[in-house]
Parts: sequence; C-alpha cells; structure tokens
Amino acid sequence: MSAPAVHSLWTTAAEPISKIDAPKIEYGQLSPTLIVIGAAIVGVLVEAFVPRKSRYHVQLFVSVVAMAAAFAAVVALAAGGYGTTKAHIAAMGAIAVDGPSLFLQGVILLTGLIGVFTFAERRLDPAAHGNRVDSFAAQAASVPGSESEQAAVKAGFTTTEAFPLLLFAVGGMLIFPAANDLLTLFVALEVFSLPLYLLCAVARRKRLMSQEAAVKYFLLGAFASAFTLFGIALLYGYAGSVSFATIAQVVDGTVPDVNPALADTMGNDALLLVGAAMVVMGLLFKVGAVPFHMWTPDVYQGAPTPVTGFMAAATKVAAFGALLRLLYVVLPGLRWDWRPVMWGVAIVTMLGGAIVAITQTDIKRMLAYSSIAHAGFILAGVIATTPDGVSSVLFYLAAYSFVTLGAFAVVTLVRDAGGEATHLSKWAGLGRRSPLVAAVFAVFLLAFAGIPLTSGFAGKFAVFKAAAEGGAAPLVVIGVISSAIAAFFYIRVIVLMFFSEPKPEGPTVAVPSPLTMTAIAVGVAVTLVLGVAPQYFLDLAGQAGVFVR
Amino acid sequence: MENLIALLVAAPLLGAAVLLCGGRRLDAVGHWIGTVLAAVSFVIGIVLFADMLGKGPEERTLTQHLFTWIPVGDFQAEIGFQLDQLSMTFVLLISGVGSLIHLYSVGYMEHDERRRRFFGYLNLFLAAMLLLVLADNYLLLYVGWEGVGLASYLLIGFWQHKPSAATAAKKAFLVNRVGDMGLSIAIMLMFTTFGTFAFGPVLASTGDASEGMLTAIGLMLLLAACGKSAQVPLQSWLGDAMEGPTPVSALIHAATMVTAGVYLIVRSADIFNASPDAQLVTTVVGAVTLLFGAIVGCAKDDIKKALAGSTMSQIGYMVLAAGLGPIGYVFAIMHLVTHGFFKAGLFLGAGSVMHGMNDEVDMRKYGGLRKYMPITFVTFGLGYLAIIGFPGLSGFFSKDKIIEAAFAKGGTEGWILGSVALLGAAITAYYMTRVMLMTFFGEERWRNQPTASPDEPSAEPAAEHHGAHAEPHPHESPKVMTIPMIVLAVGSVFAGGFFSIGNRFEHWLEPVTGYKHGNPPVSALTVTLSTMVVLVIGAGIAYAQYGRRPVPVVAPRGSLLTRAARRDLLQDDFNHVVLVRGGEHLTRSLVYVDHTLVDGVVNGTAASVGGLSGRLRRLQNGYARSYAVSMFGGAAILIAATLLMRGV
Amino acid sequence: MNPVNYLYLAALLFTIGATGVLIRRNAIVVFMCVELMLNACNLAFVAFSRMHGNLDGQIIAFFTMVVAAAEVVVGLAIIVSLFRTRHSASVDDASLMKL
Amino acid sequence: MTTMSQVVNAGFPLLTVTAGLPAVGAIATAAVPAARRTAAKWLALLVSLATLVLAVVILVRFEPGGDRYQLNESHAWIADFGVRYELGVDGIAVALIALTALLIPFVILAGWHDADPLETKSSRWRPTQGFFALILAVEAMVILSFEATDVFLFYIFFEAMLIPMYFLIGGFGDRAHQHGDKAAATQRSYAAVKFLLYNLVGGLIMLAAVIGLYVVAGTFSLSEIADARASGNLDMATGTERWLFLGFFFAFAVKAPLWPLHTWLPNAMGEATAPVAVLITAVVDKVGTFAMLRFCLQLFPEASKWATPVILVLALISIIYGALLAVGQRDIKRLVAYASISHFGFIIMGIFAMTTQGQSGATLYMVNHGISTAALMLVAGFLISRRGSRLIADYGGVQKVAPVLAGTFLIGGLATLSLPGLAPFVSEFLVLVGTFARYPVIGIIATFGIVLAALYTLVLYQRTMTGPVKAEVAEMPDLKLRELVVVAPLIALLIFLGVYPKPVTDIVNPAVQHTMSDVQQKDPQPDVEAAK
Repeated sequence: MSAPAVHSLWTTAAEPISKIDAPKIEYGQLSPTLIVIGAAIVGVLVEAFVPRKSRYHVQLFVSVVAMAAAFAAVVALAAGGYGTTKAHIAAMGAIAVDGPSLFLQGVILLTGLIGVFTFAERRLDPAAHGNRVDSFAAQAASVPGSESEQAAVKAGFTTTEAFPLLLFAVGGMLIFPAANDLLTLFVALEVFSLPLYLLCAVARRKRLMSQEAAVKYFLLGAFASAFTLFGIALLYGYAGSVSFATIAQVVDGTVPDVNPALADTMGNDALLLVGAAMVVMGLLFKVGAVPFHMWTPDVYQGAPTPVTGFMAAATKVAAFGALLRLLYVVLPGLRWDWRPVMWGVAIVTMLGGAIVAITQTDIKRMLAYSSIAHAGFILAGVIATTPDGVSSVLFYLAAYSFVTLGAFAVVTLVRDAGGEATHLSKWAGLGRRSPLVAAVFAVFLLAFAGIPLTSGFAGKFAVFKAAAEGGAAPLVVIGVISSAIAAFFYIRVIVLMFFSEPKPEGPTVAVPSPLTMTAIAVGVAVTLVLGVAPQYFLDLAGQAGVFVR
Repeated sequence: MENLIALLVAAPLLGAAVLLCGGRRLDAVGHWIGTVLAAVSFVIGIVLFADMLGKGPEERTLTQHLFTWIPVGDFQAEIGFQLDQLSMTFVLLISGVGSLIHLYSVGYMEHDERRRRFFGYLNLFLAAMLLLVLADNYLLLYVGWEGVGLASYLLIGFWQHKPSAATAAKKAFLVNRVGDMGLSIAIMLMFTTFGTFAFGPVLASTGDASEGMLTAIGLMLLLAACGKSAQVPLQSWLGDAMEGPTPVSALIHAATMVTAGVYLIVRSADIFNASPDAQLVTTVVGAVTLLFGAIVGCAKDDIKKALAGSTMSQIGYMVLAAGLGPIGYVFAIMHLVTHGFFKAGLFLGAGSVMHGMNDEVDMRKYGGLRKYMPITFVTFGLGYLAIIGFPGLSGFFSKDKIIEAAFAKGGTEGWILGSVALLGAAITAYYMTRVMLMTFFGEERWRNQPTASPDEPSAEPAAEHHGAHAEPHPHESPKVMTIPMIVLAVGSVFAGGFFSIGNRFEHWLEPVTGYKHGNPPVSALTVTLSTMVVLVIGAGIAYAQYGRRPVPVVAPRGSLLTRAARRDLLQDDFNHVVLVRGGEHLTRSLVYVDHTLVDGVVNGTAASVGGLSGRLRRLQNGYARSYAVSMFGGAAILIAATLLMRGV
Repeated sequence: MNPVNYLYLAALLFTIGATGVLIRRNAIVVFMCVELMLNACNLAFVAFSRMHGNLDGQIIAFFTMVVAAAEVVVGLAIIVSLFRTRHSASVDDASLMKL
Repeated sequence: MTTMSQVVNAGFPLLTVTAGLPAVGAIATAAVPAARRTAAKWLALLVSLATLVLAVVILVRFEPGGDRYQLNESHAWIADFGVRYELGVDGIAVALIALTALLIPFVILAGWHDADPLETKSSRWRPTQGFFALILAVEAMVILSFEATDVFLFYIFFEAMLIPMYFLIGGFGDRAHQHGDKAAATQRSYAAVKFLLYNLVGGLIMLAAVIGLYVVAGTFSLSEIADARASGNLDMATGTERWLFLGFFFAFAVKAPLWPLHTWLPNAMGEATAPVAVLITAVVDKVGTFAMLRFCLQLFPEASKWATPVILVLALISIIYGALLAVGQRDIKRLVAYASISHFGFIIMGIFAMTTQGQSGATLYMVNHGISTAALMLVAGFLISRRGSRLIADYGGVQKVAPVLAGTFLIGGLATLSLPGLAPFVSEFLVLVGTFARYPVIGIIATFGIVLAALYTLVLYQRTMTGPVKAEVAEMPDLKLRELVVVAPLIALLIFLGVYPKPVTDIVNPAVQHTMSDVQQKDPQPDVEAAK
C-alpha cells in the first residue's frame, strides 16, 4: 500500500485554522447592567478593604450612585430610540435591547433604588450599644443568641454585604427580561436568585424564621431552576440552538437550512412541548403562580421586611418580563397550546391567592397571598397575546411594584418590643394612634384592592381590558370575582386600623429616617399619579410594548 | 265673581296656617281668628249663592282656573274650581254649620290649653272640605279628600295623651286610606280610559266608554265613598272616632266629612247611571249600612257612640238614595243637608250635656236632666223629632222621599230596599227615643254616683277642674254654646219643609244631577202612612223599655244580639283577629325571613368562602418537601396539559 | 449506539434526583439530589449537542457546572448556618411558618 | 338651539367648578388644625352653601328646551382606555345635582356636633375635620357622577364615593352609642363593611360589563355611542347586550337598593348617624336609580325592554316587602330605612314602566324622596340624640313635651306616606299612573303600598309621640334654633313642590322624552277620545 494511504489510516490532515473573530459587544447599550454589576464588584472590594466603621456609608453611596447612573443610562437609551426604532439584539444575540427590556429595567432600577433606601434604614430598631442598627444581622455567620453574636453586636458589626448582594440581584434582574437566549436566561435567573436566598437568611430579629425562609426558598428555587434547565435542554434538543430567534423560527418552521438531525428532532413535538412547559414552570415559580406559589408566604414572612419588599416588587417584574419574552418571542407559534394551560394557571392563581388570603392573621403573609392573586391578574394580561396585552402587563408591573414597596415599607414602621408587629391583631386602632401612617397604608390597600383613582385600578382595568379584547372574557369575570374576594381582606385591615379601639399595649409607630420616608412618599405619589393621570405612563408602556426578535 | 271661589278655600286655609305656625302669642285670640275666618268663607258663600240665584238654572255653573299643577305628557292636572248648585249646597252647609260649631267650640274648649291648635285644625278641615267640593277634577278632589282625612286624624287624636284617642285617630286614617286607594285607582282608570280626570270631559264622554270599565270605575268610587262615609265594610272607624272632642264629632263625623262619599257618588252620577251593576252594589251597601248602624245605635250606652251609629245609618239612607239613580240623587243630597242640621244639633246637645255632667258619656248615669238644662233639652228634642221623621220636621220630608224612591226603584229590588228603609225608620225611632228618655227623663241616676269610671280616664281637661269623683252639678251651657244649638234646631225644624215647598230642591239640583220622578208601586200616601206607623211602633217599644221601667245604672247582660251590637256586631273583633293579629304575624315572619333568608344567603356565601379558605390554608403545612411535591405535581399537570392540547 | 438512550438516562437521573428531593429529609441530601438533577441536564445537553453536531450544548454544560458550584456555595452557607442554630439539618424541622 | 347652547358653553367650566369646589373644600377642611374644630365646621358649611349657589347657577343656565346635554365640557384624559373627561347635564341630572347641593348644607348643619371628639385624643386625631371633609368629598363625587357623560368617568366616581361613605358610616356612630360601647362599635363596623362589600361587588361586576362595553363599542362616550347606534355602526348581539345590561343593572340595583339586594341599607342607616343616613339614602343611593335612567335605558334599550317584567316584579316586591318590614321594625332608623326601600321600589318601577308619567314621576320621586326622608330622618336624629336610644319603645308622649319636634316629625311622616299637598304625593301618583297605564295589575298591587305607608308612619308617630308621657322623655327639650333652621326649609320645600311642582317637571320632561325615544317607547293612548 502506498505511504500516504497508510498514513491516512491513523491521521487526518488538519484543516487550516480559520481565525476566530473577537465577539462584538455593544457596551453602550449594555451599560445599565454593566454599571450595576460593576458596582456590585466594587461593593465586594469595599467589604474587603474599607474599614468596618465606614463601610455602611460607602456601600450606601456606591449602591445609590450605581442605581441612579444605571437608571440614567436606561433613560438615555430609551431617549436614543433603542426602545423603539433602534431596538435590536446586542452582545452576539445574548441580550435584546428593546422596549420591554428597557421599560422593565427602568422599573427594576427604581425599585432597586428604593430598596436600597429601605435596606439602609437604621432608625427603626433601638440602637444597640450606641450603634445604629438596620434590619440585618450583626454577623450572619454567628448563631443567634450566641456569645459571638453578642460580641458582634457590641462591636457594632452590621451585614453591609447586603448592598452588594442587592446589586448583584438587581444586575441579574436587569439581564433576565432582556435575555435573548436560554443560556443567558438561566444564568441571569441564578444570578439574581442566589443573592436573594442569602438576603433572606440575614434578618436581625426572628433569625430562625429568616433562616428557615432562606432554606425553603433556596431548596425550592434550586429545584425549580433544575426543571427550567432540563426544559432548556429539551428545547435545545428540539431546535439545536438556545437562541430565541432560532427556536422561534424552528417552531414556526421557517428555519432556513434544515440539516438532517434538526429535521429529525423538529419532528418530535414532545421535546418542544415538554421543554417549553418546564421552562415556563420555572418562570411561574418565580412569579409565584399557583401551584408553584407555596414558597411565597413563608419566604415573604421570614425574610427581613426590606428584602421582602424588594423581592416582591422586583422579582415579579423581572420574571414576568422573561415570561412575556418567552411566550411572545419564542413560543407565539405555540399559542394554541399554551394559552389554555395559562388560562387554567391564571384562574387558580387569582382565586387561590384571594381565597387563602382571607384567613391570614399575619400582615406579611397576607400581602404575600395578595401578591399571588395579583400574579394571577397579570397572567390574565399575559394571556391576551396582543400588543395591548404586553403594554398593559408592563403598566401593571410598574404600578404594582411601587405599591408593594410602599406597603412593606410601612410594615417596617409598626413595631413593638419583638421588632416589627406583623400580627394583624396588633394593628387594631392604628388609625387612632397615628392617622397619617394608617391613612398611607390604607391608600396602598385600596390600590391593591383596585379602587378607582389609584394605580391599582388603572392597572387592573388595563389588563382586564386587554384580556377581554384578547377574547378571554371569562377570565375577566373570574378576575372581578376574585377582586371582590380580595377586597374583603384589604377592607378588613382598614376596619382594624380605623374602626376598632386601639389596644393599650399595642405597637408604636417608629419615626423613620428620610430614607424610608422617601420610599413611602414615592410609593404614595406613584400610586396616586398612576391612578389619576395614567395616560403618560400608558403611552410609555404602549411604545415599549414591542419585542425585537 | 268666580274669583271669589278661591277665597272660600283660602280664608280658612290662611286661618290654619296662622294658628298652627303662630305660636303661643296667639293663644289669647286664636279661637276668634279661626271663627271669624270660618264666618268669612260662609259670607263669601252667601254672596256667591245670591249671585247664583240671580242667574238662570243652566248658566249657574262658575269655574275658576288657577294654574297647571302637574303637567307631564298627556297627564295634565289643573288646579281649578267648579261651583255649581251641588257644590254650592255643600259650601253653604259646610261653612254655615262649620261657623256655628267654631262658635260653639269657643265655649266648649275654653279650658283646653291647646285651644288655638284645635281651631287651627278646624280651619284646616274647613279648607280641605271646601276644596273637596269645589274641585273641578278628581285629582284635586282627591287632595281635599285626603286633606279632610288628615284633619279628622288630627282632631280625633286631639287629646293625644289618651292612648285610645291616638289609636282611634290612626284607625280612622288607615281605614280611610283603604278607601282612598279606591279613589286613586278610579282616577288611574279614568286617565287610561279617557286620558283625563276632569269632571267635564270624563262625565261628558261616559257614553263612549265600555260599561265594564265604567262599572270598574264606579265600584272604585264606591269603595272610596265607603271609606269616607263609614259604610259597610269600611265603617269600623266611625264609632271609635267619637274619642275626639264633641264639636269635631258634630262637624266632621256627622254633618260634613262623612257625607263626602255621598257627594262623590252624586257628583259621578253619569258614571253610575251608565252602570246598573255599580248602582245595585251601591244600594245594597246603603241598605246594609242603614240597618247595621241602626242596630249598633240601639245597643250603645255611650251617648256619642249611639249618635255615631245613627249617623252611619242615616248616611246609609243617603247612599241608598244615591244608588237609586236620578230618582234618588236629589233626595240623597236633601237628606244630607237636613241631617247635617239635626245631627249636628244632636251632637252639640250631647256635648252640652257632657259639659254639664263632668264629661260623663254613659247615658245610664244621666236622667231627668230636662230640669237642669232646658235649652239643651228643647234643641235636642227638636233634633230628635226631626231625625225620627216626625211629620212636618226636616227629617220627615227628606227620609220619606228616600223611602218612596226606594220603593220606586221597582221590581223585587224596590220592595226589598223599600222595606229595609222602612225597618230602618222604625229602629231609628227606637234608639233615638231611647237616647232621649235615658238622658232627659226618668230619675236622676247621677246623684251620689262617682262620675267618670276609674278605668276610663276622663277625656276632657275640664274634668281636671272639677274633682274627678265629685258629684256632678248639671247646669246649662253658656250662651256661646247654646246659640249655635238653637240655630241648628231651627234648621232641623224648618229646612225640610222649606226645601219641599214646590219641590224647590229638585229644581235647584236638577241641572247638575238630573232628576226623574220615581213612581212607587203603592201611592206616596201609603208609604208616608206606613212610615208613621213603624215610627210609632219603634218609639212605643222604646218607651215601654226605658220610659216605664227605671233604667239600670249598670247595663244588663242583654241578649246575644245586644251584646254583639255593643261590640259593633263583632266586626271589630274580626278586624282585630284577621287584620291586626294576622298582620303582626306576617310582619314578624317577614322580619325573620329578611334576617335569616335574604341576609343569610349572602352571609352564607361569605362564610363558605371563609371556610374554603380555612381548608386551603392547611395545604400550606410548612414542610418544604410538601411544597416541592406540589411543584412537582404542578409541573406534571402543566406538561400533561400542554401535551393534551396538542393531542400528542 | 443511539444517542437517544443517553436522553433516557438523563431523564432517569433527573427523575431520581427529583424523587430524592421529595422523599429525603436531610437538607444536604436534598441539595445533592438537586445537583443530580442539574447533572442530568448536563448529560442531556451533551447528548443533544452530539445529535445536532454543534458545540452549544457542551458549552452550556460548562456554564451549568459553574452555576451549580455557585449554588453549592450559597446553599451550603445557608444550610450550615441553619444547622448551627438548630443542630439539625432536617428540612422538616424547619417548619415554623405555616398556614 | 345648538348655537344657544354653544353660547352657554362658552365661558368657564361651570360643571367642573361645581364639583371641584366641594372637593377642594374637603381637602381644606381636613387640613384645619385639630384645635380649630368650629372653624372646620363653618368652612364646610360655607363651601356647601357656595356649591348650592353654583348648582342654582346651573339650574338657571340650563334651558329645558335645549340640547339633550348642556354645559358640556370635554377633555382628553386616558386615551388608551378610550376615556375622555366629558361632562354634561340633562334635566334629570340638573334636578339631582340641585337636590344634592341643597341637602348637603342641612346634613352638615344637622351633624354639627355629631363628630365632636368625646375625649381629648392625640393632637393628630381630628374626627371633626374628617367628618365634614368626608361629607364634602361625597358631595363632590356624587355631583361628578351626575355630570359624567362618559361611562368610565361615571364608573370611577360611582366606585370611589364608596370609600368616604364607608368611613362616614363606620367611623361616626350615634353619640348615644359612642361611649366605648364595644357592641355598638362592632355593629357599626359590620354595617360599614357590609355597605362597602355589597357595593364593591356590584361595582366590580359592573366593571366587567364596562370593559365588555368598550370591547363592543370601542368608546365610553355616551354621545359617540348614541351616534354609532343611530348610524347603525354599533350592533350589539342580543346576548351580549343583555349580559352587559345585567352587569350594569346589578351594580345600580345594589346601590338603589332593590330587593333582594337591599339588606345592607338597614344596617348602614341604622348604625350611621342621622345626617350620614340621610346622605346614604337621599343622595348616594340616588346615583343608582339615576344611572338606571341614564345608562341602562340609553345604552341597552333592547335589553332593558327584555328585562322589564322581571325588574317590575322585583320593584313591586320591594314596595310591599319594604313597607311590611318597616311595620315590623323596633328601631326608628331601620324603620325609615325599610320605608326608603319601599320608595326605591316605586322609583325603579316608574323608570321601567317606560311611560312619560312613570319616568318623570320617578325622577321627581328621587328629588321628593330625598327631601322628605331628609326631613323625617333628621328630626328622628334630633329625637334620638335627646333620648340616646333608637328603640321606638323607649319613647312616648313626646308630643306633650316637645310639640314643635313632634309637629315636624309628623309632617315628615305625612310626606313619607305621600299625603296630597306634599311633594311626594305628586311623584308617587305619577309613578302609579305611569305604571298603571301599561301594567294595570302591577299598578293596582303597588297601590297597596300607600296603605302600608300610612300604617308604618302612623304607628311610628303614635308609639313615639302620643300617649302618656314616658318618664325618660319628661324633660326633653324642644327643637333648638339650629335644628329648626335645618327642618323648616325642608318642610317649606315639601309644601311648595307639592303645590307647584311645575318648575321641576318642566326641567325633567324633555330629558324623559329623550329617554323614551332611546327605548323607542310611546305612551299608551286612552281608549276614549274624551270630549273637551
């Protein structure tokens, strides 16, 4: 045999190496995320190098500046038309810079900013050994009640890590609704989930509950993300790619070049359907839809209230953003398959949340269930699958997040010896003691209940209108019924605050620092403005309602 | 001239307004203001009457249109008056008798610290009553109709501190309301049938309407008349109405208001003429009532209640006559007028007696009073003779005519009605004689008798001046009271005769009501004679029972009929059992239903949602693994559902 | 050998992991079951990558490992702190909040 | 005419100002410092009087002969929801606005001392300011809901007015019961919650219908919908129209209230102070019946005709049932409440009788019932505040010690039983005639209502005012000047409108003609052409 022939038996001629072209990253358009993540890393460095005494202020400064800057960047981008005309896919197809993502990023950043304020509040708890303390543990690592903790308290430690964690979470959330391929989606999911797990665990008071909340949240969250990941795997298997655009094409059958393998998997709809279902399930877990909601009450109750407020607001925004993108960009071709299923989910979520909330006795748990019910309302808007559907959901998310932040901020104010007095019975007669706080909280409750002239009503009307126009009239009817049920327990709290005699040993209302005041004030302002003159924001959401693919 | 009509109503209305809003500062002169204003409208009445006499019979009707009241689409209600002979008759009767009784009350209510208000109410009544008879459409008539009802309510219940008075007032108003229902339905029927409810158009176009519709309207009007005129079955209130001060009983519950029903029927003559059925029912109602009232009158020992029964019965005569159609209308009105005189006189007499007897009303505690109050005795006696129809006195003419007309209806009906009327005359003679004897003759049973029996708290404040248990000192009443009595007595003696000379009254009313002379199967003379006979019989029996034998101070148990009659022939018990008790049970049960059923459904729903919530809560059992299970199950369902949608 | 079998294996592993999460009490074990599920996903990715003949799946597998590692860090931190306060790592003991 | 009304429109936004004044007044009143309680009262009173003046201006500038809607204002508001800020008044609205503006000053004056704090609370607690501010807020919202010609705009205030009402009912009970009386407090908050939930449920179901309407019609503007219907561009499927109608009607029937959705009213009126009770039944509930006329009939004529028989029967039940329950009550205020239910039955019956008399009568009835109930309820309130009990059995012989009080009470009662010569008679008779003309049987049965009305009114008067004087009321003072100032004008008005209702009917009739043409109905003609 000839030498080359023999040679060719165990070697093959290598292809000449074609040069790898460097990835093209539009830093400008990714700036919001980059700023926040960068600030987070700075925060970590601060923890490492800045002396303990001054960490709090440095961290606060860094976080606020970062959020503000990032928000400014978002506004700039939106003003630059990236939300509408120049919307396109950035970072090699990983990130979509378009209306929804910019709008949601803006909302997330504002909630994050207010979140920072509530995190930084240190006037509510009585000073320990002359050190102002916030609502985070002196030293999360030390066992509550142990000498090491007392030492830490005496030394005036505080968990200033909370700020970088918050920044990481926000960074993840910024990516989540903008993610344009499944991998980015998953990574973003983890990036914002993990810090939240930690934040749940570090309450100063009631640490046992806090840690329990963290464990539950973590295990269930990991469980859910495992499902998501498997779903992603199946979708990848179906389409041979994780890019939203490609998958969408494959689903629609408009993919340009079909190789045999793809042709083979494309034929197998089970892959697609099961995969899609599992990914969607992961997102439903994050928005807290029935039956994936059960972590919500426990985590909301156990976590430090500022964290709860931030989580309740921002997580929903991010997760719904991702859900919208997934359903509207990736799976529109599957509409007729997922819409009925979503119908079911929306119905049980609306009713379940509202009904179970009736018998709650803890204000934080009650708000948790109410958040579940609201997830149901938003789902009704998601199902519309019309441009109106998108914009109405965006508007609802914006309205809802501020109300939630404000409400939880008020919750932090009502305190007794054991910290926050979250048991409803302790709220009796609050309206007599401190009318202003009670009135503010009443405003938030009325907004939750969807009373006209509050943002809650405008949002509810928007999503129901979209749903009705999308042909989901029955959903609207069930929606109003569950709103009626929900109204009952919001009203109950108002009755408690205003019409029942205050208990002698009832809680006191702490006078907060300007930080929390700002948070609450912003909440009220947004609630009323969006309720009375929502047109401008509806326009905003309307313009932002177009996805790029 | 016609512009004066409004003044007829306005004068007393002004009086009412002034007296009721005036406040205490008018207490001193209030009663005179009231009396004068009543007199004013009487004078205006006289003026208009004179003017009317000056015209020919056909163009005597005056109308005055004030303003449009309720203009809505085709529904055009006007405020307008119509003064014709019929109205004029009433105007004179009302304002005349009214003025007299105002005068009388000045004395009678002397000791009552609320006299001003009493006169206010009296004026209010006059205004309403005049409005009733002057209205030119049924809706405005309805206003007066309920207005007199209100005045009667206020006056019956004038002594509100007496629960019995308050109850009687309420009862009167309620029973009347049932009648008013009839009137309002009648008006609605007229509106839907004729598109109007003004006298002129409606009565002119009865010809075009179906008889069924006219019968319906007629019966509804009759229902109204029954309520106002205390005819069976709505008579129950009149007896209790005697709780009011005696002048009220005289004016409202004898002379004027209770006769409004007769006015209504006669006014609606054309409707009844066109509907024999309605007429028949009317006559039956009248006949039944005249017996009913008479029987009740025989059994009562309370002088006012006895007179009330008699009133009921006499109005029965009028309704009967009105039901007879053109042959009766005129006599109905004529009897109405004469009855107005003598019955008012009788009541005033009764009042005068009570005034002298510490407001004792039980005739068994009277007796032999003629010596002590001669004027009262004489006037009361003349009234007595008039009502029993003693030849030559008012009652004789009017009642006799009615009896004739009843026979003249012809056929079996005629005979039945006629004989009923005769029987009524006999009973009338009986009970009136009884009253007369028990009051003014026989031994003086009031001596060493505690007056005002303790269980019956003395009505009139006068009693507070005399000791409640002191022996009464019968005395004649003051001039201000006797003069009206005398005037009325004169009326009750001569009115009838005056009207009958040359059938004046027939000619006078004929243009309005129409008149047809009815020929009784037997000669008029026979009728008159038989009337005399039964009259004598009735009076005789009464004399035998109460004139010859002493009257027991405590009423004997009496026969079954007597006892029934004392209780208004048990119809009060019937009302109590059926309406009052039944109503109470109904409302009670409804309150229960409202609370448990209607409210219960809602609360039940709420409770069930709450229960559901409680059960669903338990799923949230705190174990992370069970949460994981629900997630896993949820995922499974989600996947399965998605696959099912595709049917893979 | 048919790469689909690898998928079956992946599914099997995933199910085993899920079942473990549902039935095991010890937080650590539960957490390791989650890791097992993640690795099942990795297997699936690699298998699909082979089927489609593109490298995305394998790259994702690496990402997954990183994420898993991060989860371990956070997860163990939480679980350990819980253990130190309660002296037990049983997830069922952590049930203060319910209803 | 158009030009004329344009002339009227030129000039400043009268309707907005009329509604805005009390709104601003509410804020101002609420802002008065705690110590200056009396100042707050006077401020509220003056604001309400100024509003009354403005209402009179509306009354004057409105021309009955003119366009259907006058003094129009229209501005863009929420384009995305197809919502415009559109105001305009027809005769019915004008009458009811006048009524509202008229009653509020009396309500304020009658409630002068109802909200004085019993013990000195923390300086931040300002019940008095709150009380009067809430009343003004209610006035503003009620007026706006009368003025709105945009369904969504109407809905917003229809719902929003619940909140201040809710606080008024739950927050301020009878003085008699306030002294730390736990039971009364729970009763009160129960009543408040019941009120709110009933109306909220109604409102939410209406919300679904409102959304549905938008999906069908694409706009909320009455005028645009009317044009679309006229030009045939709007064709609702029969089924859709009926569902939407039911959605709207349910909300209004709860508010009105119609049997069997009435049970919140007795609780609310029983527990609230008399002025607030008046606010509920005389002002707020009118929005419900008003809305039936303006929205149900105008938007869904076919469905209205379809539903008429059922609604008439329900109204009939309300009339009789309400009256019978009024007879059975032991509590003065609950009695008045049930009486109101009976009267609302009449109003609804008149609206759906679909005759000119019925609908004009119903509108007139709304006004008259407002005045008469106000008179009766406020006097009852004065009575209750003297004795400190709402139970009828606790009174007796009041007439002897307080004749003026008793007299006014009687007149109020007589108005309630619609005695001829007083305003309610006119409207009640019109309603009866209007109903009778088309549905004789129902008309006749309804007539029984007048007997029952007499029954419960006179029983109430007899038990409280007549009979021997009870020891507890022996030294009860008669009406004070303030109270007399409250009652006297109402009574005068009752008499005036009873004798000369023409001013009101002239304003109302044209509007009713429009409504009648909306539902394409003509009055039944008489069988006989009466000779003139």
